[in-house]
Amino acid sequence: MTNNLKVPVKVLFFAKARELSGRKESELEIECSLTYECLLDTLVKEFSLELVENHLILAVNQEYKSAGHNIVLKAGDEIAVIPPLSGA
Amino acid sequence: MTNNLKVPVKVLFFAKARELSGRKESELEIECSLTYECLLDTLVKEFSLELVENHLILAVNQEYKSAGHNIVLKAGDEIAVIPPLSGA
Amino acid sequence: MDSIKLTNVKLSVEEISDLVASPSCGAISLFVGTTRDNFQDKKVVHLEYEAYEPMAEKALKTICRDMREKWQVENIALYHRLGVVPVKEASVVIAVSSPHRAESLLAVQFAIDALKSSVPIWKKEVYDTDTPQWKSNSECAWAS
Amino acid sequence: MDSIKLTNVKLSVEEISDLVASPSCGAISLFVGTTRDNFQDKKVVHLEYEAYEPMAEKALKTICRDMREKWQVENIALYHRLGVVPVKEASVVIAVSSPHRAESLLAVQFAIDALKSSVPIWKKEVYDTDTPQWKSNSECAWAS
Repeated sequence: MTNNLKVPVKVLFFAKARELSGRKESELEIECSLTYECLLDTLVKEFSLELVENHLILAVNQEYKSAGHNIVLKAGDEIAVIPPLSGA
Repeated sequence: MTNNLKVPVKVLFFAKARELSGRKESELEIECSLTYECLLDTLVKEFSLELVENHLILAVNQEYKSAGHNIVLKAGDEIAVIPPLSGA
Repeated sequence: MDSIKLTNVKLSVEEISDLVASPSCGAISLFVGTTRDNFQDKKVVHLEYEAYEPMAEKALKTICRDMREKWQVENIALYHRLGVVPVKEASVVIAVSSPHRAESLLAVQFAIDALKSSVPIWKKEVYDTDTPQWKSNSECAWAS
Repeated sequence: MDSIKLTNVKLSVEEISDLVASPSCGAISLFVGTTRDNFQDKKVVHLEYEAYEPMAEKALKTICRDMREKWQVENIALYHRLGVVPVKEASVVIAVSSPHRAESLLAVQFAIDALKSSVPIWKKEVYDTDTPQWKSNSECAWAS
């Protein structure tokens, strides 16, 4: 089952997500192909992000991803957990 | 004929009008009540402003005046000959 | 607070920005008019500005009043330099602070348009070889 | 020229204005975002900014590219301060020069809107007595 092949990725946390997860970054083994929703759900559970899960977006290798799409990951990819922006 | 009563006024020239008249300011005896057009015409002839007469506006005591109105002057009033603005 | 100034001294954007800054405001918008080095095919050496000073100050105050009628702004600075202004230097600096940004952005745009159409200030462009020329703003009602 | 910077150092409006000044331009428009001393009834002591720096720089470059597609502008500077920003000081300075003023005025307005909605930077408001709070821009699609 190729769907179950796992790859190591880097996960970055910012702002409130950084505070909730208690860390700036982490390593994680995760399926190399999964839906956006599944990826988000995994990260929320793994890193205690329940409090903000409805107000997060994920970026993969510095590109915003959006719900309803499949995400393909390879070893070393950088996933960022991005709370609502508040720059300026 | 009260209309012919003349009063002494100060006339100020700026920019191109200053250059054409050859002076920054002048004194003039002029009717105390006259139309805007008559006032403009008098100034144009008196101070050699023919070259710019279609692109001037007059101010009396630092207020813009406009064509089609009567102008009432008293001694010491300040008339400014104002070419097209080009500030900023 | 409204700060209005006609001056022969070089304008400092920083100073004027600091002047309008306010602890209750999140936004400062500024417009800086600078001297261009060319007009059509002519090389501009510098600009020379003159003003009908007391009337220009009144007209600038009127612009401040009109801005405050239209938008909730905190501090306004309208500075115009007179005399010779070399290429690249500022002839005008407009700065407005407001609690939120939309107001100051719109107010600055209004102010520069109003300044060009109503304030008795004149600019002569001095070229390297051609005869100097008095300019006229398209915003001025009696320009054409 | 596009100048993009994320920095822990205090921002200088003058320096950034000089940076975008161009002899072929008559206009520089600037927006300065400053720290307000209050939010609702709370007294703000300072702001703390953090960024996903490499992605924020990419997003700022995208804003420059979009501005140039829409308007004829000469130089663009997008500077955002990170770390602690005290009350009244600038967290962001946007500066744009253009031959004529309409372009830079519109471009600055676009840039600040785009920055708020797309650049991964976050701000925590620190109050005198209440718990610090992460803010969210209403321009951000996933804010609510």
